[in-house]
Amino acid sequence: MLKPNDFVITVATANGSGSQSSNNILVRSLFRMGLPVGGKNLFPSNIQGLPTWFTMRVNGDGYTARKKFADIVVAMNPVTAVEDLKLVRPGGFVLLSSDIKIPEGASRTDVIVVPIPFREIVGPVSDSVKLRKLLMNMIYVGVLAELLKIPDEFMDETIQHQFGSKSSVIETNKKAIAAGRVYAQQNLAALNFPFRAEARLGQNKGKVLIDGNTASAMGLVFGGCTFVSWYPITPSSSVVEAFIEIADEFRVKDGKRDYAVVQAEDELAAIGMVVGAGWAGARAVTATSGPGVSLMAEAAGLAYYAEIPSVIWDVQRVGPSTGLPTRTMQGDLLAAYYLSHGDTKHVVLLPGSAQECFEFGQTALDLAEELQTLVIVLSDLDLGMNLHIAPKFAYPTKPIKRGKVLSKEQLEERGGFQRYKDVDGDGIGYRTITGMGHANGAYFTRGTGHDEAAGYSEKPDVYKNNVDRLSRKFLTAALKVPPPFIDQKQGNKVGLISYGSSSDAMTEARAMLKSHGLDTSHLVLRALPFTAHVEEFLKSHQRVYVVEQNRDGQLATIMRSELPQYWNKCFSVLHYDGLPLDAESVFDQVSGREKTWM
Amino acid sequence: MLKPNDFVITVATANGSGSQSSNNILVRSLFRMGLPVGGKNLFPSNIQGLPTWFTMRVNGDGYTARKKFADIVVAMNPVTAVEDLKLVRPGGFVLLSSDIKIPEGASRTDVIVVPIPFREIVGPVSDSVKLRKLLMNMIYVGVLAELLKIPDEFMDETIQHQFGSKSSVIETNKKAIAAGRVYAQQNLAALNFPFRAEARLGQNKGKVLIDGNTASAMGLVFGGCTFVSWYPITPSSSVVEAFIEIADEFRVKDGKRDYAVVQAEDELAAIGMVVGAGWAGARAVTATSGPGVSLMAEAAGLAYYAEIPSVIWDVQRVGPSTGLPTRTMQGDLLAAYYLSHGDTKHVVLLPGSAQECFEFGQTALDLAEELQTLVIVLSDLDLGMNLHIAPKFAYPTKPIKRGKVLSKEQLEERGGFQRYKDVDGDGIGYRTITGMGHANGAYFTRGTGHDEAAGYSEKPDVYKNNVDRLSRKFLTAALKVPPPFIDQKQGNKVGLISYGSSSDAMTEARAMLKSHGLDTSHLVLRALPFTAHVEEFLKSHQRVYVVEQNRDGQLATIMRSELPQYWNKCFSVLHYDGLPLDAESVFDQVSGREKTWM
Amino acid sequence: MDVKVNTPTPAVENKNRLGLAKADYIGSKSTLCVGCGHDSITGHIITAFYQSSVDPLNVTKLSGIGCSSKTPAYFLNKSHGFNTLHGRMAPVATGVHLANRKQILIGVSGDGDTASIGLGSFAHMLRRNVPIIYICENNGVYGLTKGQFSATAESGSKAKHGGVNPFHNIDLCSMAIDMGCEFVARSFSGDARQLVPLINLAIRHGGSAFIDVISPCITFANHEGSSRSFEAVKNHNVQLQELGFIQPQEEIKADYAEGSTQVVKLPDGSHFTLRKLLSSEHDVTRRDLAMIRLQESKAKGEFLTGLFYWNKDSKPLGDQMNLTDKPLSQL
Amino acid sequence: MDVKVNTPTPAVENKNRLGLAKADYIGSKSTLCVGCGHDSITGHIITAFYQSSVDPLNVTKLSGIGCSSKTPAYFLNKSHGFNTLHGRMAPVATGVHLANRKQILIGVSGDGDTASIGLGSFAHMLRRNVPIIYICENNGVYGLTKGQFSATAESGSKAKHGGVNPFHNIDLCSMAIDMGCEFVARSFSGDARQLVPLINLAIRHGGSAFIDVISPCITFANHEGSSRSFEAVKNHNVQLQELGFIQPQEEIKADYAEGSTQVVKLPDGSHFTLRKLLSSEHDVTRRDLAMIRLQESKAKGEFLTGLFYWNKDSKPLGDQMNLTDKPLSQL
Ligand SMILES: Cc1ncc(C[n+]2csc(CCOP(=O)(O)OP(=O)(O)O)c2C)c(N)n1
Ligand SMILES: Cc1ncc(C[n+]2csc(CCOP(=O)(O)OP(=O)(O)O)c2C)c(N)n1
Ligand code: SF4
Ligand code: SF4
Ligand SMILES: [Mg+2]
Ligand SMILES: [Mg+2]
Repeated sequence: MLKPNDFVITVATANGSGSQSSNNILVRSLFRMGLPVGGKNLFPSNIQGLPTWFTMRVNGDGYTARKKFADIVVAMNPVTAVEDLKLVRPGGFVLLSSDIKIPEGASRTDVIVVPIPFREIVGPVSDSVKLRKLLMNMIYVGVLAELLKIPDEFMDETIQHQFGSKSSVIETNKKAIAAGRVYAQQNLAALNFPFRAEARLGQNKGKVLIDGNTASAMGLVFGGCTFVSWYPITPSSSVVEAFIEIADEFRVKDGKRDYAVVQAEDELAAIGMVVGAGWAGARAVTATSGPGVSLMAEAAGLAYYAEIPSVIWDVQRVGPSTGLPTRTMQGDLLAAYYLSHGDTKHVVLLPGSAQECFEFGQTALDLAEELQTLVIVLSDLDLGMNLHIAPKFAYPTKPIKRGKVLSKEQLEERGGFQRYKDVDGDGIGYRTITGMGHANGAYFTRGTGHDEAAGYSEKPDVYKNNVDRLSRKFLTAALKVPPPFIDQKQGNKVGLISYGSSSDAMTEARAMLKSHGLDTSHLVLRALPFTAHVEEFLKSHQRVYVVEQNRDGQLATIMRSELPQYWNKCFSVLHYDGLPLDAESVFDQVSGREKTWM
Repeated sequence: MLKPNDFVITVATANGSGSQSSNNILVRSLFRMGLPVGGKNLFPSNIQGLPTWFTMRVNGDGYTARKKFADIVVAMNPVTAVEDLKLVRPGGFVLLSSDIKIPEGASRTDVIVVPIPFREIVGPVSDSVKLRKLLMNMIYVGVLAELLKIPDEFMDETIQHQFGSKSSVIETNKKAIAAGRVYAQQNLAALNFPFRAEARLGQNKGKVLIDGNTASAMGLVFGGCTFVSWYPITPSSSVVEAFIEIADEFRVKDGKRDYAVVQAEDELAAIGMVVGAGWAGARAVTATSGPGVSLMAEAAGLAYYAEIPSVIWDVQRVGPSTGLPTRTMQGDLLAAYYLSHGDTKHVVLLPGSAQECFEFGQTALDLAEELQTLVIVLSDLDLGMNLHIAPKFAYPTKPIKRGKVLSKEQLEERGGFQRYKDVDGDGIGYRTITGMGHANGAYFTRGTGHDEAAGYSEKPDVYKNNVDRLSRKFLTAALKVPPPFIDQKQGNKVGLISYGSSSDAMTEARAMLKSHGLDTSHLVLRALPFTAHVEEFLKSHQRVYVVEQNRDGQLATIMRSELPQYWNKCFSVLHYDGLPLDAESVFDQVSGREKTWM
Repeated sequence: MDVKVNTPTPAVENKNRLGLAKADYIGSKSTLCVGCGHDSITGHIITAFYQSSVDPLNVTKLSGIGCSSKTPAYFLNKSHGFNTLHGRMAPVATGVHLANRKQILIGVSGDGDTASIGLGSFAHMLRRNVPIIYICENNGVYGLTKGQFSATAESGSKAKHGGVNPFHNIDLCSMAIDMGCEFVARSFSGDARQLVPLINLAIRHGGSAFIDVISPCITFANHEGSSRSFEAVKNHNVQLQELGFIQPQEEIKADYAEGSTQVVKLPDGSHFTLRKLLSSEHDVTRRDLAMIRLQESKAKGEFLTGLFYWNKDSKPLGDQMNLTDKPLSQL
Repeated sequence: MDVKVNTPTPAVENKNRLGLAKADYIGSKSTLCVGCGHDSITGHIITAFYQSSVDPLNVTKLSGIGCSSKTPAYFLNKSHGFNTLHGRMAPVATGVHLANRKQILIGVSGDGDTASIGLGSFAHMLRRNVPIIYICENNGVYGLTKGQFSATAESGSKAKHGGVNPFHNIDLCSMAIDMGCEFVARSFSGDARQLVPLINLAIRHGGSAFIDVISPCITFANHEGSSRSFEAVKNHNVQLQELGFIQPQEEIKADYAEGSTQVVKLPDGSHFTLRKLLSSEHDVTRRDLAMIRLQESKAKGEFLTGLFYWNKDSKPLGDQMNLTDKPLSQL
């Protein structure tokens, strides 16, 4: 028997076959037991029929990143069964649907293959053929519950929560799970199944198991977002779908909404609407993914140059082009930072956890308004669509920051204003909003050359002064963006830098490195432009590994260009096959290179 | 009397007032005299009425870049006259339309202001009010011809060439010029005008005075371009307009065209058409400027990832956003190099002269087909729309390179093919073209994940292998792109790097530096990715100035990220006010900084 | 929608009911070519807003990119304005409206801006019924880029420097009707008598009010052979109705007894009048008839002008969405 | 245009005139949901190309992005294919055509792909008359992104998980007619008898041949309240004509003597037949009538299907441009 609460289960099924709710019940039951658990869905760009995998990882030490191999594979999909067999680590278990015949020679002797007659077990559970097909997935839940010793109470609570008032559905599902349990009791006792879930009551109190997109939506709803436009695209759609659901619950008074959501006709329109709404004073965001970011390039330049508060929430997927729409990558960093022609540079936020997805809802809108510019948030599919544990979100207490907006009274007091004048020396002018009601409040906004009073100008010095001010504003941005998280120890020679969804794997990789004798510092970057901390960190380490989920080392590229003096300390650790980052990949690359110094 | 052939004339008029053809006659007459001359049009983003300036520079040593100040200003525009006065250097001349009253105190004592009654002089030339308005501009041509001592023969030839068979037009214009001459003879002799044009017969033989856009169009026409799509945008429209004109002359047989030009509905469509045509085997290009490049970002990623030969000809203007549509800038380098989301990087060509605009027509198409990818050519408004001297273009003798395209027979011989297999180790696969007629020739192209046989795939290793091959292909590109021009002397400590339209000013700036004791080497970059020469150059100098016409030092940014080890040798010299680069700006910045070492 | 057409105040000479002079509705000096049709339209906009006593502080001006799109700088300089991107006025307007649906939006675009790069977004804005007075200053060419054909140029029209347009032209009015727009009209830049009443009416329309205004480009499309020269337009302009607008409290002077004139009373007490000019029966409240009228006139090679379709009770996007009364921008 | 419909060869059983079997026209296995309308259309495309004996080597397949746009991988796997970008099939097709105008282009798109992100380019492709068999597999939703409304969804239609579409729906057929398209038809994925003849005819059309095919999404739009469920479509499908296609050298079996059937002979010796089904008179050669038919049926809430408008002598873009006979790609 291994130590409890340390196992990875991968369930291989076909897309649209109904395994989603089974997997959900399983992973949420584990969560209810107080266990650190994560759930990752590896699905195809398809609606029905193609292979899909769901992986749950329970880890007593709290590591929930992807692992390269599973301890237990549930193989329900005949099409991929041979490949799925390879997913299990030596010594692991395969619960193989006995409908599946593994061809001679394709089986493995180093794992325990347990054929299970799911179809037969489900037989008595329901009369409906259609239902039985779905319930087959509950059978493996029952079998696993029994093998892992998950008490019924947690399963029941979860089912109750999942299906709510639909009591007949609850009963049928319970019945199927029970049938799985009974089968396991009667037939699998001899397995001496080594994995076990052991409840840690109360450990997940005050926490939620949530996907980053839902967290983002909550962050936007409670962060004062009043306008959302979008064009559906995986993996960002659920940000807006969740926004609608949550806002409909919390932000409708007397049947009236205090927010607007528009499904645009494309991404060019989606960003156009955000620019319009942001200009006219709404707190506006659009959610998209890589192809949408590319289509938003022209308007991004307008938002930069005409200084319009606006937010793009990019849930990254694998590019280039349409790429792998249902796989994860951190591939849009360069595109986002330099988005658009001409001299442009944008503020980029890099949430690294579900908690930060929530927080950055308000942060992004605040920064967009304070800096009067476009802010691009880079989440990704792994962070956005997979399940992560996060503290329950508190209603934000930070006051909403709307930046330098002049009211009628303030304008009166000042006796006028010049939209693009750098009154405060921070590169940020004062703006007014349509309908503010002062006869001198109007100004004319344009993406062409303009002077301090917002008048049209092609004059060389007027142009130059204006874009120099924008450079100053970018320096201001570096003082306002969220600083990195730094975990640093005096004497550590090696530092790691990562961002976004890499955090889970990083924590684990650092523990692995430490257990191999390499104590590392860690900087989790949370925004561009760089705050001063980044240089400090580079200064204080001899070697710094920049971990990214892309091919071209995009952050390292930006670091070299902005902090070139540290170039020879920096090494890229890259992972870019569309799967979430795993600790081993980081460990292997870092320790591999460290050997050359050891 | 100063030395002959060294003067700058700036003519200030209103847009659409007809000065264009006058200026043209003047500058082309000077060219016919065998003089090194350049002509630059500084015009507003407007069709009629706003101020516009045309500057001609004659320089015996061949320097034709912009100068900060003029020797002679012709002030025809009352609206800007006070400002125009400031354009002349101390000791210079202002030919001021006597219709214009300079307010008390706005005049200058350090220049010679010569009021000229253009309206009265033109009176006898024509009866038509409308015509007289236009011919006013010919009067100043006559006055200048007389003052500069431009013989009539050159003027007459130029007029003849300009107006061709329209003999009455020729006569009227000659009459106006003569009237100007007579006025000058009778009234301006006392001026002791110090500037003089002295013919250098035959020195411009075999040369043309041409704008880069026309040169580009010729390069494309003779470089085997078969498909052009475009959406009108300043300053790129004339590339296509010239293409149509030239191709209609040279590439129509029996009333049939061997090329197609489509005015698209927008830039998204323009690049879409190029991608379609390039995929189906045409040699295809689209011309645009910054806003268009931004709109093409998504398709650029497709061309990169699905490996489709295609060319974007970007004539850069001032950004960000709509910016200053009629001013020049090198602001799209970063946008072009990293265009699109995901891991993308594009081949970028940087023509530095009209001659190169011509050559790169074929080069760009060849590289696009050889490398099976998008090639972005970055010209700019100064290079593209202003007049430069270039050797007469010879019909290209380099064979057209179509890259690895399999014919029916070749396919038969090979017994099949795999579109994305790296058979030759250079990262470039073999392709077939629609209609090639072999039953095994078809394949399916997509911007989503694909394996070597072009089949759909989401497999992690398939994706990784594929994009790794694209990285290899980019290394191949570095071997194939035009290498830089290098003018280097052993022992020079200081190197200058520039690209594109900066060349003219660079040559002059180097001479200025040399005359101040600083002998510099010069690397003219002609493409991205960097060839090995760039590193060599950096290695062999102690300090390298990277001269660019943008705010953010975009080439320096890329250099730091790709050749970071030389970061502390590199210094940016920047010019970004929308005017063409002048030598003095380079000289000032370089010598200013060199002092810290001297 | 809560359209801010202000309640009347006693009339003062050369002042409107708000007490504002016409000069309070002007903008900066035009930089367009002398004689450009667009400048005339600017004048008509100023007149209509003055006549309707709209408070400029309640107006937001929008445009795309082009000569036409420059014009919002030339009227209502007390109103906020946004000269957006080429072809993107429609989505920007959508956001602007939803951020503050108390503002009256007036947008000026060109035929290149609307019918080429902006076609898709234009259509979708109409589907959503974003309340905006959308004026397309339609000259059949791209003025600002020097005279290339636009997609509304008649097939067979000649370009200034040779070249004949081979392509089917887009009729923005029939497209607008097809896309569900509930206020569709066409006029001519030179026709104040028709266009000013139309703008007055559009100011009071609940949803998208689309006015396609033929506006000759004097520089690039006023030559012989151009289907959009002043000459050509005058020769082919056929008016569907004679239109009139009577402001609240203004006296109804004409004698409409004969019955050929329809007088429509509007909620704010103003009146809109239509007198039939064409023999064919038309009913502006019927979308199908509007479409048929346009098909007929197209076949005849006419520029049919007038009000084609109008739904008095158009429901703007913000209402459809049940937004709070307070503008989102002020929350 | 030099449409490559091959000359007949003696008929062999289960082979067409090229001697190819139907299996020579298939593609890889579909990955769409079982029962998806799109898969039926794939079948009809295969049938028509087989029947018309088109050499797959002369065909180029195109699509945008969506479930529908995946289908070109499922037919004619001997033809080159290009699954382009979302909404950009039209411009890509324009380039593909001009590079080699000897190829027959077939493009499959969805209603999201065509009527939202691709609307502008779709319209402009039609204006240019790019020769392509353009099939829009129209299910009223974005299938691949899980069921959001598309712009063709009827206003009032219910989404699978609640939500009612408030917006005016785009009728791609009336838009196509308005944009100058010279082959405009609508059909239903389940109706082989109507759709196969239409595709056969489209193969022989000179310019853009647009077929809007109602194709229910079994997963996201087949519930009650959805205006595009199989049920709803069957209930509202009204056929304008009964259509038929007779291949060259095929015997004309039916007795068309009665006169209610129109038989149109095509240049390659094939025949297209139309038998009037509706009481209203219709003439497929008249664009205005086509528009009127659509307006009428829209008002009645019907899905009118059939061939609405057809110009036999449509001139494709490449011909309009006077291109050399040799494909540009081979120069
Ligand atoms: C994305 C983009 N593409 C191209 C242009 C260049 N451009 C400026 S105005 C214009 C067309 C204007 O035509 P129209 O809308 O008809 O206005 P007009 O000048 O005729 O009034 C174009 C193509 C641009 N500004 N932005
Ligand atoms: C630029 C871009 N935006 C969004 C998407 C996401 N996307 C993929 S398919 C699709 C809509 C498909 O709808 P439709 O064309 O109707 O095809 P269906 O799946 O219904 O057949 C969308 C929005 C994308 N691939 N590219
Ligand atoms: S170019 Fe044409 S559209 Fe533009 S301002 Fe001049 S006349 Fe008007
Ligand atoms: S989701 Fe709908 S459109 Fe897509 S494959 Fe399934 S049934 Fe067809
Ligand atoms: Mg126009
Ligand atoms: Mg669809």
